[in-house]
Amino acid sequence: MKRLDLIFSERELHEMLKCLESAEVPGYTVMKHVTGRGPERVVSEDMEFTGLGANAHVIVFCEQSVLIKLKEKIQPLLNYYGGVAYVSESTPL
Amino acid sequence: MKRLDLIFSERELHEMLKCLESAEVPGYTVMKHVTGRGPERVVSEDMEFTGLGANAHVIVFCEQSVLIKLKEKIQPLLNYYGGVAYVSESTPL
Amino acid sequence: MKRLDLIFSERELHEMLKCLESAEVPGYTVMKHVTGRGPERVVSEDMEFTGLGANAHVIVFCEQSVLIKLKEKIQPLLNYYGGVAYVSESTPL
Amino acid sequence: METSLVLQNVLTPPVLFFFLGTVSVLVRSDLEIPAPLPKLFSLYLLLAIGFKGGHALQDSGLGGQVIPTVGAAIMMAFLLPLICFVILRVKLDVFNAAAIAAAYGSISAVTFITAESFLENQGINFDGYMVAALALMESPAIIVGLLLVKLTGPKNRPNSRNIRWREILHEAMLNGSAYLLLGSLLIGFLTAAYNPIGIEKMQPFTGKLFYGAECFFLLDMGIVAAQRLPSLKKTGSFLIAFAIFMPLFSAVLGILVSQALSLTPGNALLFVVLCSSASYLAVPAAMRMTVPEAKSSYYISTTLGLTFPFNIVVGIPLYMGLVNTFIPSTL
Amino acid sequence: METSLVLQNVLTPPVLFFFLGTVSVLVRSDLEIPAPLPKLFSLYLLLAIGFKGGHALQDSGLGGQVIPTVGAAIMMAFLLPLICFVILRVKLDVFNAAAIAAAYGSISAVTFITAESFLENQGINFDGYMVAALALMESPAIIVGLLLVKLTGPKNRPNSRNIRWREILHEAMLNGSAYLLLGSLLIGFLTAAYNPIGIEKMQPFTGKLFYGAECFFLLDMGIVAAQRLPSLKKTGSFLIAFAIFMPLFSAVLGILVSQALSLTPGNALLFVVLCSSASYLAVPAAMRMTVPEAKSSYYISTTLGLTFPFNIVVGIPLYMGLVNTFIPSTL
Amino acid sequence: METSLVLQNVLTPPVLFFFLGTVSVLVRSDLEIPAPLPKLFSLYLLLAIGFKGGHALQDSGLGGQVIPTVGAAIMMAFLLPLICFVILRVKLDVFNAAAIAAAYGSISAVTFITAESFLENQGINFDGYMVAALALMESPAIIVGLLLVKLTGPKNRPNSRNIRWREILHEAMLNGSAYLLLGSLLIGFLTAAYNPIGIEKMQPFTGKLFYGAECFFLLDMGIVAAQRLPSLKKTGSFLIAFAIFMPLFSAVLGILVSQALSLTPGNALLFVVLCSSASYLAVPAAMRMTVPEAKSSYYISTTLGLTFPFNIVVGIPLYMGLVNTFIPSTL
Ligand SMILES: Nc1ncnc2c1ncn2[C@@H]1O[C@H](COP(=O)(O)O)[C@@H](O)[C@H]1O
Ligand SMILES: Nc1ncnc2c1ncn2[C@@H]1O[C@H](COP(=O)(O)O)[C@@H](O)[C@H]1O
Ligand SMILES: Nc1ncnc2c1ncn2[C@@H]1O[C@H](COP(=O)(O)O)[C@@H](O)[C@H]1O
Ligand code: NA
Ligand code: NA
Ligand code: NA
Repeated sequence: MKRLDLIFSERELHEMLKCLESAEVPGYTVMKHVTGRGPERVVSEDMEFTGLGANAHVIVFCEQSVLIKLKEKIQPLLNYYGGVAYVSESTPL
Repeated sequence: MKRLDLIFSERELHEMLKCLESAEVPGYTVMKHVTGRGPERVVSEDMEFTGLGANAHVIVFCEQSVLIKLKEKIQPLLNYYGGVAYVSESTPL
Repeated sequence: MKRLDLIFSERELHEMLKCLESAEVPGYTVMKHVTGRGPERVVSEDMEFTGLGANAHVIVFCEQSVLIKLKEKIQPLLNYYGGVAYVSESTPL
Repeated sequence: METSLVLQNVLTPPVLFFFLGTVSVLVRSDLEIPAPLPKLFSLYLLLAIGFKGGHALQDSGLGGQVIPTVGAAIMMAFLLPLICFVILRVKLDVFNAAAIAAAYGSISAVTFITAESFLENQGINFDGYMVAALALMESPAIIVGLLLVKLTGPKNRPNSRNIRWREILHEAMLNGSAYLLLGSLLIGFLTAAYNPIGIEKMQPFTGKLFYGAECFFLLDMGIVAAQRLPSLKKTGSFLIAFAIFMPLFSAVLGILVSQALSLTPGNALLFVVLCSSASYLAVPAAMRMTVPEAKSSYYISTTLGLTFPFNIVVGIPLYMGLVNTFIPSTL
Repeated sequence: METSLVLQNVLTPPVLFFFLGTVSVLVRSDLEIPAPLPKLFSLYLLLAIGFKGGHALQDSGLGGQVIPTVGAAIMMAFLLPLICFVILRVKLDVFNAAAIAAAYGSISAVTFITAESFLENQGINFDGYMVAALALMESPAIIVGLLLVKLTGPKNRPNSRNIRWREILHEAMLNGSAYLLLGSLLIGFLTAAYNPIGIEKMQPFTGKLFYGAECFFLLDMGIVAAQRLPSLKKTGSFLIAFAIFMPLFSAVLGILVSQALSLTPGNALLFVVLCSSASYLAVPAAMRMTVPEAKSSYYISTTLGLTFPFNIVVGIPLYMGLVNTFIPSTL
Repeated sequence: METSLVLQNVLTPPVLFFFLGTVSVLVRSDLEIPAPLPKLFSLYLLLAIGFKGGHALQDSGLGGQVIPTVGAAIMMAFLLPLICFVILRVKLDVFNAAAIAAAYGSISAVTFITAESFLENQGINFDGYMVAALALMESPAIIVGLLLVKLTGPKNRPNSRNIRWREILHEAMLNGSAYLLLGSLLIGFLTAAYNPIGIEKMQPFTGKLFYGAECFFLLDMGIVAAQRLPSLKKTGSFLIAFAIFMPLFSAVLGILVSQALSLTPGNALLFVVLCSSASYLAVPAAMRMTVPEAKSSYYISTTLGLTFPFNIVVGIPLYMGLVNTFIPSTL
C-alpha cells in the first residue's frame, strides 16, 4: 500500500476532495489549520481569519493503481494553486 | 524503527491510549479535530459539537517488537469502532 | 527525497524554524496544538493555556544533503528541550 | 391563523439567522464558523438555560403543577421511543430503529430555546420549571434505546458488544450535555436559595446575552443543517417521511397530555415542543458508543437536517396554533 | 488642531489595545490569541454592525440622503480601483496591480468601526445607514479588479485561469464576510420592521458588548499588523509610499464628494474612511482564488501592515480635521 | 465561624461551577471545553481585571496606602520564594526547588478574582488598586527563582543552559499573561484619565460580563485541576504537604504584614490571597524555558491540582476568618 501526503491551501479543499472521490480512493483524512512555507509563499495563522485560508494536510492510504489515476487529476490543481504531494510506502498493521 | 499511524474516532482516544501504554510504547503523539472518510462513514467537523466526535490521528515511533504486542490489543478496537492503522519504515535523524 | 517529522514543544517553534531556514530547507509544514507523551513527560491539552505550550509537529520534505546540514543544528535543541525527529523515504507524486 | 403565526415566527432574528446559515450553504458562500466556536455557544446555552431553570425552580418550588408536569415529561421520554421503534421496525433493522427511536424520544435544547423566544415574542407566559422537564427527558430515551437493542437485538452479538447496565446508565446520565444541563440546573437552584446576589450577578451573562448568543448559534445550526441535506437522499423516503410526520404525531400526543394536565398555553407549547423535537447531541453520542452497528448518518441527518429545521420554522407556530385551539387561554 | 485630535484618538481603549498588540510583537512577548478566536470576534463584529445598520436603515427609511450617499459610495468603489490601477501599473505587472487596486477600492470594516467609536467619543452625530454603504462597497471593487485582469491581462493565460463571469460575481457577492454583513443588515432591517421586541432583545449582544469586543479584536489586529511589518521590506519603497499616500488621496476625493452631497460632518468622516481604508478580508480572499499570479504578500502586507494602522492611529483624526475645515458643521 | 464562611463560599456560582468541573472528571463524564476556548476566557479575565484595576488606580491616585501596599506586595514576592526554597531544598534538588519556589512566590489571578467575588458577596469593601499589587508580584518571583538556580545551582551546567540576565528579565516581564495584565492596567489608567466615556463604554464588557465568564472559566479550571489529581501521587507526600501548608504559612505572614500596614479587612484578604496563592500560568512558562531540568509535573500538579482548589474552596473563607480575628473592622 501507498501513503500519499497532500499539503495545500484550505480554500481548495473542497475541489481536492472531489478529485479524490473521482479517483475512488478508499478513504482519506483531513487536518486543517496547518501553516507552513513553500518555495515562494509563507502561510501563517492569521491567513485563516483574513479569508486567504491556511493549509490543509490530507493523508490517503491507497493502492498504487489509485495513485496513478489520482495523479493526473491532482497535478493541475497543485500547479495552479500551489501545494505539495509526496508518496511513501506503508503497510496495514 | 517503525512509524505507526492510527486514525479513529476521538471518542475512543482514551481507550486507545490505554492500549498503547499497556504495550509499553516509548511515546506517542496525538492530533485531534481531524476529519475524513472511511469506506462507509464520513466524519465531518460538526460531529465534534454534536458529541459524536471527530477523528484523532495518533503517531507512534517504536520497534517492530512493540508493534507486534500492540497489534493484538488494537485490532479488536478498530474492528468494533472502525478506524485505520498503517506502518512505515522510519529512522531517527 | 526524504521526509522529516519533528515533534517538540510549541515554545521552541520559533527557534526551530530559524534552524530550518538556516539549513535552507525548500519548505516546511507546521501543525500546532498537538499533544503526546515522551519517555518522561506528558504533554496535555491544558498546557497550552497554562503557557507551558503543547507540541508542534513539523514536516519537511527535502534532499538527504539538506538533512545532514539540518541535523547538527537541530540536535542541540532536541537535547536541551526534548522532542523527537524521524526520517522516512518519500517521493514526489 | 397558523400561517400568520408562521410568518411572525419567521421574521424573528433567531429564525432569520438560521435561514442566513442555510442559504449560505445553498449558494456556496464560504461563510464558516470554525470548530470549536460552535461548541462554545452550545456549552454556553446549556449552562445558561440550566442556571435560569434552576433559579425558576427554586422560585416556583416543587408544588403545584411542577411534579406532575415533569413526571409526564419523563413518561413521554419512555413512551415515545417505543412508539417510534414499532414504526421504524417496518423498514429498518433493530440497531437503526432503536437508535433513531432514542433520538426522537429525547429532546433538542435549541428547539426548546427557540420556542421560549417565540413565546416571549408573542407575550405569552410560561414557567421556568419547564427546563427541568427538558433536562430530565434526555436520559430515559437513551435507556429505552439501549434496552431495545439488548432485548430485541440478535443474541449472537460479539462479546465485546454486549451492553452492560453500568454502561447504559453512564451514557444516559453522564454524557457531556446532559451533565452540564443538570449541573447548571442544580447550581441555579442552590444559588437562588443561598446566594441571591449570585443570581443577580450572573444575570448579564446568562440572561441579557442569551438572545444574541442564540442567534449566533442558530446561524451555525443553519449551516450544519443545510450541509446535512445531501445525505438525506441516501436515507430514503421512508425516513424522510418519518422525520416530518413523527414530530407532528408526537405533538398531538403532547397536546392531549397537556390538556389532561391543564397546562397554561405557554407551558403546553413547551411540553409539545419537548415531545416533538429530536436529539442531535446527547443521544447520537451515546448511540455511537454503544450501538456502532447503527448508521450515524441516519439519525444525524434526519434529526439535524429535517426535524430540527421543520420544528424551528414551521413546527413551533403550528403547535402554538394547535395549543390555542385545544387549550383555551384562561386570560 | 489635528494633533490634538490625534492625541485624543490615541488615548481611547481601541487604539491603546491596538498599540498593546503591536508592542507585544516588537518586544517579543509571547502574548498570543490563538486561532480561531480572532475569527470569533471578526464574525461577531460583522454580524453586529450589519444588524445595527439594518435597524438604522429601517428607522431612517430610504429617503433623504440615503440613496445618494450609498450610490456615491458604490461609485467610489468602482472609480478608486481604476485610479489605483493606473498608479500601480507604473511599477507592477497587471496581476499585482489589479489585486492591490481591488483591495484599496474596497473597505475595512474595522477601520469603519473605529471611526464610529471616534465620532461617539467626540460627541459627533452620524447616521446608521452609512453601514449600508460599507456593505455595498466590497463587491464592486472585487468586480473591477477581476475585470482589469480579464481585459488588460495577457491573453495567453492557461485555460484553467480564464476568469468566468459567474466566478467573478460569486466571489464578489458571496465571500463569507460580505455575505454575513449584508445578511445581518437585511435581518436587522426586517426585524426592525416586523419585530421591534427582537431589536430590543438583541441590544445587549449587538450593542452593549460591541465596544469591548472591538478592543479585544484590535488587540489581535495589533499583533497581526506588527507581524506583517518585516515582510514590508520585501515589498519595496514604491508600495510602502503607495500604502500611505493612496489613503490620503482617496480621503481628499472622499471629502470633495461629501461636500457635493452636503453630508453632515459625522457622515462625511465615515464616507472618507470608507474611501481611504483598504480591505484585508474579502478582497484578498477573492484575489487568491481568481488571480493566484498576484503575490498575496503584496496586498496583505500593505493593507494590513501599513494602511490599516495608519488609518486607525493617524488617519481618522486627520480626516476629521480635514472634514472640519472643508465641511462646516451646521450646529 | 470559619465553617459558616466556608459554606457561604461554597454555595456561590463560581465555586459551584468549579465543583461541577471537578466532579465531571471524577465520574468520567465526557464534558469537555476544547482548546482554545479556555484561553479565550483566561485572556478575557486578565484584560478585564487589568482594565478595571487601572481605572481604580486612576481614581484612588498613588497617595494613601497605595504605594506602601504595592511595595509590601513586591517585597513578599521576593521574600516568599526564598522561604519556599529553603523548605523545599530539604527534599528536592536545586532546579525543582527553585521552580516550585518561584511558583509559590508568585500569584494566581483566578484565585484573586474569586476572592474579590467572595468579598462582594459578603458586602465587604476593597480597593481596586490591589490589582496593581497582583500585576507586580509575578515578575519578582520569576527573577528570584532564576537567580536561585544561577547562584546555588551546579556550575558545570552545559553552556547553552547558562541563564543570561536579559533572558531572566525578558521571561519575567514579557510573558503573555503578565504583559496583558500590566498593559490592560496601563490602558485602564490612561483611559480613566483622558477618556471617561471610554470607561463607560467598556463597562458592559469588562464589568457586567465578568462574573459569568469567571464561572465558565472556573468550570474549566475544575476539569483541569481534577485531571491533575492522578499525577499528584507521583509527586510524593512531601510536596502534597507543602502544597497545603505553604499557603497557610504565607497567609499568616500576609496577615502580619496587613496588620502592620493597617489595611482594611477587604484589602487585607486580597493581600493574604496574593501571598498564599501560587502561579500556574506565567511562572511555569518561564521555568519551562529557562530551567528545563525541573520537572514541570511537579510545579503544575501542586499549584493547579492542590493549592488552587484548596484556596478557592477552603482557603479564602479561612483567611477571611483569620483577617476578622486579627484585623478589627473599623465599621
Ligand atoms: N518542502 C516542503 N516540506 C514540507 N512542506 C512543504 C514543502 N513545500 C511546501 N510545503 C507545504 O505546502 C504548502 C503550499 O506550498 P506552496 O504552494 O509551494 O507554497 C506550504 O505552505 C507548506 O505548508
Ligand atoms: N484509506 C484511507 N486513507 C486515509 N484515511 C483513512 C482511510 N480510511 C479511513 N481513513 C480515516 O479513518 C477514519 C475512520 O475510518 P472508518 O472507521 O473506516 O470510517 C476515517 O474517518 C478517515 O479519517
Ligand atoms: N516514540 C514516540 N512516538 C511518537 N511521538 C513521540 C515519541 N516520543 C516522543 N514523542 C512526541 O514528542 C514529544 C516530546 O518528547 P519528549 O521531549 O521526549 O517528551 C512528546 O510529547 C510526543 O508528542
Ligand atoms: Na422528543
Ligand atoms: Na477604500
Ligand atoms: Na504567592
